[in-house]
Amino acid sequence: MHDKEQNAFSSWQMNCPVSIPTNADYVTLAHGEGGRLSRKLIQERIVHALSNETLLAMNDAAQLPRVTGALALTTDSFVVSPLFFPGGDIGTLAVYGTINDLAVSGARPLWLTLSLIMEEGLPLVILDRVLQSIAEAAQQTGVKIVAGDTKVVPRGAADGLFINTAGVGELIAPIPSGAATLQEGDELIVSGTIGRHGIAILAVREELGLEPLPSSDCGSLLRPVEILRESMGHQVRCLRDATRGGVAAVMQEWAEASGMTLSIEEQSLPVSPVVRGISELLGLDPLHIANEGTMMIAVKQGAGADAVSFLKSLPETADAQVVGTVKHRGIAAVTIKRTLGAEQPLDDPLGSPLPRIC
Amino acid sequence: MHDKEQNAFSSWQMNCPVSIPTNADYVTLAHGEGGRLSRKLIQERIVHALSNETLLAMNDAAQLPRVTGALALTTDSFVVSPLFFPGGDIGTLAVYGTINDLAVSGARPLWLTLSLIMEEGLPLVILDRVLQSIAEAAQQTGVKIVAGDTKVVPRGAADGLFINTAGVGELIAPIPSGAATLQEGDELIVSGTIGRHGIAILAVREELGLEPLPSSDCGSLLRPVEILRESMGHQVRCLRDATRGGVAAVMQEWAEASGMTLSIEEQSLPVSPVVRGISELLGLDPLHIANEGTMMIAVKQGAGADAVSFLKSLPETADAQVVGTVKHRGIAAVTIKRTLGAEQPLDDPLGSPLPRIC
Amino acid sequence: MKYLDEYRDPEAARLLLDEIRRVSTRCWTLMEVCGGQTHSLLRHGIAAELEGTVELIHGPGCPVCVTDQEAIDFACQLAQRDDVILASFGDMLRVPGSRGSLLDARTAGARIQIVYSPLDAVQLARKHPEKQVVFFAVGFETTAPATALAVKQAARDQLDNFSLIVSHVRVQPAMESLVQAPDNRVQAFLAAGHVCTVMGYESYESFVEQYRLPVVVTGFEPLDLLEGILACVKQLEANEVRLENRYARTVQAAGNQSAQDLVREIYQICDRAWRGFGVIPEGGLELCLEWRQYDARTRFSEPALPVLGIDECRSFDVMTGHLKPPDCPHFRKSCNPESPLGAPMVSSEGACAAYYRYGMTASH
Amino acid sequence: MKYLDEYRDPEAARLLLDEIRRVSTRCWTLMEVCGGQTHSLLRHGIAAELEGTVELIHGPGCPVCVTDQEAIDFACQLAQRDDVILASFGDMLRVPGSRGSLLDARTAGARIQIVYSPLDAVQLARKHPEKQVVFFAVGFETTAPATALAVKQAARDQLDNFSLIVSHVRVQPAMESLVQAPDNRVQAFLAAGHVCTVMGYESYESFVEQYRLPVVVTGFEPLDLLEGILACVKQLEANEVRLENRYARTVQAAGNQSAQDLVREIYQICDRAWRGFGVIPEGGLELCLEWRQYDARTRFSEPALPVLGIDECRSFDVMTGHLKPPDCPHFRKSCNPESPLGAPMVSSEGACAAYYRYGMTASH
Amino acid sequence: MCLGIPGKVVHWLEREGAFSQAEVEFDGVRRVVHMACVTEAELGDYVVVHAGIAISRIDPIEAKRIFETIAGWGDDEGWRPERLEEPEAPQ
Amino acid sequence: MCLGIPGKVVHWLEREGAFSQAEVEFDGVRRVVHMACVTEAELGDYVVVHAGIAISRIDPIEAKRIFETIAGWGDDEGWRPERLEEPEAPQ
Ligand code: SF4
Ligand code: SF4
Ligand SMILES: [Mg+2]
Ligand SMILES: [Mg+2]
Ligand SMILES: [Mg+2]
Ligand SMILES: [Mg+2]
Ligand SMILES: [Mg+2]
Ligand SMILES: [Mg+2]
Ligand SMILES: [Mg+2]
Ligand SMILES: [Mg+2]
Ligand SMILES: [Mg+2]
Ligand SMILES: [Mg+2]
Repeated sequence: MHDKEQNAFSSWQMNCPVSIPTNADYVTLAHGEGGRLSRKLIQERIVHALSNETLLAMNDAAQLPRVTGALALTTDSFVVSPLFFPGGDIGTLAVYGTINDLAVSGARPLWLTLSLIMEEGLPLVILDRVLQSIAEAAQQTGVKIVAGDTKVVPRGAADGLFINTAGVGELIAPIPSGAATLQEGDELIVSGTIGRHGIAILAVREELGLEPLPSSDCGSLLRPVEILRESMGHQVRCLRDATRGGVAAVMQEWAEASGMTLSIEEQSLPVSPVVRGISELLGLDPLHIANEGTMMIAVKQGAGADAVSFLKSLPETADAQVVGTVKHRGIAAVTIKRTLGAEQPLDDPLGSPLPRIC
Repeated sequence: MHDKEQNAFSSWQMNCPVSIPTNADYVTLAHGEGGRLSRKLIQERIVHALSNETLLAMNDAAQLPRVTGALALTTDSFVVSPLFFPGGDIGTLAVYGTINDLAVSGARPLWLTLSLIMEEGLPLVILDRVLQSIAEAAQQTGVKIVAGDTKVVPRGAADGLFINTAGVGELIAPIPSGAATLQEGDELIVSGTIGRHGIAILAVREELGLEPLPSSDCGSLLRPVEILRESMGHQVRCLRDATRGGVAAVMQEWAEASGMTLSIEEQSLPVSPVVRGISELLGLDPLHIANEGTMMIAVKQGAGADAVSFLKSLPETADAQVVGTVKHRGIAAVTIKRTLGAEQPLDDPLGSPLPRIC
Repeated sequence: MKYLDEYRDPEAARLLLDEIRRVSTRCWTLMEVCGGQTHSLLRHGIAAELEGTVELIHGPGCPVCVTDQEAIDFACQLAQRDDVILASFGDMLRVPGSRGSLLDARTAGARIQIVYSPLDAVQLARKHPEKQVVFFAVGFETTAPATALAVKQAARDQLDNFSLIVSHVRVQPAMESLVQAPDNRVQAFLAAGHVCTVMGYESYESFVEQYRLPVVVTGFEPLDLLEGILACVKQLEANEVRLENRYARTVQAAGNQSAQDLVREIYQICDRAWRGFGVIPEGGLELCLEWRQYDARTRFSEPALPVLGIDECRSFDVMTGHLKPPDCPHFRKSCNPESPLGAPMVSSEGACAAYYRYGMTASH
Repeated sequence: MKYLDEYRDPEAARLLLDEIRRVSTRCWTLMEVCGGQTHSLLRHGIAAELEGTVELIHGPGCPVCVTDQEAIDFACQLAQRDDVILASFGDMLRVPGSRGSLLDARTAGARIQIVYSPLDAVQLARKHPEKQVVFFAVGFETTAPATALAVKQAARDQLDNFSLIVSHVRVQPAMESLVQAPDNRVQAFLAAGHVCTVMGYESYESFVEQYRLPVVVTGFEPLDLLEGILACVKQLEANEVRLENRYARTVQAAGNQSAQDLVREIYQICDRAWRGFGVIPEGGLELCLEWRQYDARTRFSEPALPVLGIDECRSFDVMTGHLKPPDCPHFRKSCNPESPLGAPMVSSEGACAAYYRYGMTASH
Repeated sequence: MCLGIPGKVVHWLEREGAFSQAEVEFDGVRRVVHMACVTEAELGDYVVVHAGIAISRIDPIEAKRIFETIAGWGDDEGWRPERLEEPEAPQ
Repeated sequence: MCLGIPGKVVHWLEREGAFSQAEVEFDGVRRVVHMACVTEAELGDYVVVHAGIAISRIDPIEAKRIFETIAGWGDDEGWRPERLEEPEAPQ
């Protein structure tokens, strides 16, 4: 029976740091049915790992204190495969992803909800490990997980574990004015080397046989955003974590929102040697690859250098660079200067980047 | 190719009110990759269906106004199969489920987040139909969907469509004192006939060949809760929608929270003839079957009759009944009087109810 | 529901209870044979009401409880094959074999489909021509006609992807083995009403004669059970030994001839291992030779797995009335509904599960 | 990266561009044969820089673009079988056959695995003995050694669940068919550097002789391409017709002998339908008779599906330089990257996709 | 074992042979039931259904016997057999 | 077609016959590459890898030719061939 499991669940055993004992316990459908086993799972594993009074009450909804400021609300589902990858796991992703969305929106993250959709047969040690990551990420960023939900779906109806988090934050003035306010001359910054998350996932998932396995940038942007906003104030126009679709997708959205052209220079883009090597090998463009702890920032003309130097003072954004500028709408919404210096349209990512041999 | 799809997706085509044209469009992985197709899906289908300015901004997080009162926060994932069933669909469930959790917690629902996890190959007409249900349910209950997320997972990695909603509400005083405050003599009420949702799902999913197909109770409890709280005030101890695990699970949780025994009478339980018939046929107990628009309420001694008459004034709770009382802890945490009048322990649901022939 | 609700009438039940108490001068020991009766006696509180008046021994009449571990292991083994869909009644899913239950197998990736009827399993085979559908045919004589009909339907439709793991058991040989034990405590039997519906009760004439024990054919609703108990107690008090039918609205002396024909066409009597009991001569049914191609054991050349460990469950002692569940050394220790050692802790017809729930916070 | 970065040096590129502009007295029409070169010319902005100086015709050198619809349909058909895993390079997934692309097939439930190397597909077959792994072997002579090696490895490992849909195409016959056309506009060729790495360039001697057209073996990085273009322009300006190798760090006259041996061992030359071109004599490779058991067409007795509808894509005219993509009647109307009519609108080596992106908000 | 539930035969689908079938009603719902063993049932008759097949026709006369037995038992005016008719009501 | 990427041979795993293999480094990462067609490569040599197999050994002398050609081109002191050495740096 155990051999079979190894195959069926190879997606999370690959690179999984957790060793699964032969007599391991697994998530069963009964864990999701609302009875004693459900309560046991929630109390002894989830609430225990997240050690949290509000959760423990297990009410239909968490009762939370009044908030003085205006609110920010966001949500994301995390469906990463494999569940564990160099640099993080689905749990760290689920916390940082939502916190980053609040942070780049100008909010101080306060509370998270946590919903687990588990496939029947998920080893409980795997769940525990993910919960531990969640607890650590929450503690590190000072947010509280105050409401949750668990569902179990039959074998084959989900891919091991999906996580949804929703986040509530308090908006802190001055709120960045947003992409719609971009103006000619504004400077574009990326906060670190790009493409690390997507390449890390691709390398482990597709079993490309690469060594060393590249590491994801999965992490919190809370401190960099705070530093930047505290020091630069109104100079910061907008921020966005460059997740799915990568930096190219953020540029495309900002160009649409502002009606301007966003233009970057290929040579100024920070790319790590590993990401570079794999991208060349597979014919991929790091601009289209997902990040999970790297953001794009637009600041007013002239503020780029200062912003970058503030960012460089933190280890998580030590590789920040000014990569381009905002211009009046030209040949395309988003452009790039490649080798020869001529400005070219930059493809909008069309679907997932496929490794190619041409 | 189309035949194949019919098989692979039989779970949502069964009883699906949507006819899928031969040249239908389907969700592809590219819809989830953050590029142009993702934005198109979100803008033209989701934002369009939910017609909502905050969503349209497509920011990382929704920016929301200040709230005067204390907050309530809740979340739930919905993984129902099939997606459509008599009386509702996954969309109505996802809205009412979260709204009900806020309502029974003493909050006025304000905002929802909406996260979709779609399996590659989901027909877009199915998605549209679900979004329409969501829009209608949101409008009917006066909540706004202000943040969202879409993910697409490869064929076989999810079961068609999973939905997560998180809800933010404002707590309205007097907040029900909660299950921990239950006292001897308190009266227990169910707001309608029990077991309708679980039986409806079982009947369509297991293809039991039953006719007419029983209908789910899926619906909003917002009005009944409002009426009850407005008219009964501090008399209401606690409320809970009796979802997974049914009425028995709610009683178990309340008994644990209060240390009291919750005791009901089988003969006073409202059960519809259809639910009764199917339960007998399959050897199931309606007390253990899920509801999605039926709640349990505890009121102070003597307030039961009034509460029931207020509830009966609304069509959604026309079948409300006083079904039992709270006692000092006796032979078991939860007890039931069956035919012969002797008080017996009531099983805590252990996992999903399985149809049996013994 | 007609023919259910009226037999649950509390006032009528009260009258019968009073009558039973009135006529009994001592505490008689009866055995209800069928697990369905056990379930009903416990669910409706009859066993508790009669404490001190009638001691009810919960007999071996739950096919789930007596299904041999080897059969469950085999079902799990087949279920785990990629080419097999195992179909089963829901009852069997939580019962542990020596390598875990079907539910465990499903958690580990096996494809298992719960069906309401064996005919639904045939339908499943029709829908999945690329798979082998194996139906786990457990049950007493009551269930055998349905599984026999399923085999006939598969033959009619020329389905070569439908087969059975046949674990049908026969009630009367088990009753004989019980009463032949030197320490037998049973003083009268409530015969299983639905088994008799199919098989009739004429075969009990010789049983009553030989063992000098009253046998009363009894139904499943509270009034049925109370009427059966009353009939037993009256015989015992009068020192009579008779065969009575107290489920006459459903059961006839010769039983259901068509159903018996169906069973005889497909099955033949065989010796069978009962869990807790060991092999009971003539204790089961197997496919006749000419239907053997529908036997999953013929179709699949899986090597038989040895049954692991010892079956520590003391269900035999419970089912023979020599051990109350709370006196089992495993009860509430290594054996509980979440990880049961034996079937009686699993199914709603199992005595141990019922006592467990009772005992949780009870003082007695 | 060594041997990449230095060939992208902007300053050096600028010098070569200037030199090309300096030596050309008129606008010459060159064809880069290989799609990889097309991709690089567009990505690095070289085509745009040379507008008016050199007209670059994006040749048929993208195997993705010329793979016949029938082969794609067949691949989709096999992929949809429950017992098949189709393995493919990522490039092929979005290219429409007459019944949709492989990506469409996957959306409809087919199991398709992207691999980086054909050898990884063999590994997949090893891992899934219960499935048939079919590798979609597209590509020029450059790729054939890798797929040949995969066949040999499958044979060594005695895998009977690995096969190929062989759609390899040969470059030189296509070039001949191009220049033989009465309306040929190409004045010189940049020969495909990696095809020559494998095959060498001696075979071009007769081509240059016969058609009186310069052929320059050219690499893929900006400096490589500029050097190749400069060499062509210089010959044309000097009215010379020679075969030159401007990718000498990688390409030798005789090519790679071991790679050619490998290809010859497994494959033989055959006529092949090129999308847009029709059948090109000797335009492809097929498995030799003794390796035919690895041919998916031999292994699977799927009835050949008729190719649906007409291929409305005007890629032939685009690839022969008679139509600029924006002048195609379908361009940006019924044909766009999200629902392409033809391969050139799909792949990053396709001319139409590049023009589409340019044109989106462009004024020129 | 042997959950056997009474249902009313409301429609014959096939009355001949081993595969005869009828629609049978259980309170609010109907299901197709195999009738090979109870081909004698008439519309309106109640049959006991186990695992999808009917195993007997319920005898309405015998069904009343227990109530006739206990009629008059108990205090006051005793148990009244007319209670029997009530369950027919919810049709 | 024919993405061919230069990588450095860092470790031979099997140097004989049709299934010879070596570890090849591409900037920061290594991968096992089939070497059947370039068995002559030495450690430290660069090979062009296409679809998982090496199709040629890069000739370092020929690789410099273009830079020698353009040396001195352009304004001022012209293009300096020593730029060539730079890319070796990120090891
Ligand atoms: S308590 Fe458990 S081990 Fe003991 S007899 Fe009951 S089921 Fe068997
Ligand atoms: S625009 Fe479309 S149809 Fe026209 S040639 Fe290009 S790919 Fe073909
Ligand atoms: Mg709730
Ligand atoms: Mg987000
Ligand atoms: Mg929940
Ligand atoms: Mg899976
Ligand atoms: Mg974001
Ligand atoms: Mg909830
Ligand atoms: Mg999102
Ligand atoms: Mg599915
Ligand atoms: Mg029975
Ligand atoms: Mg080439």
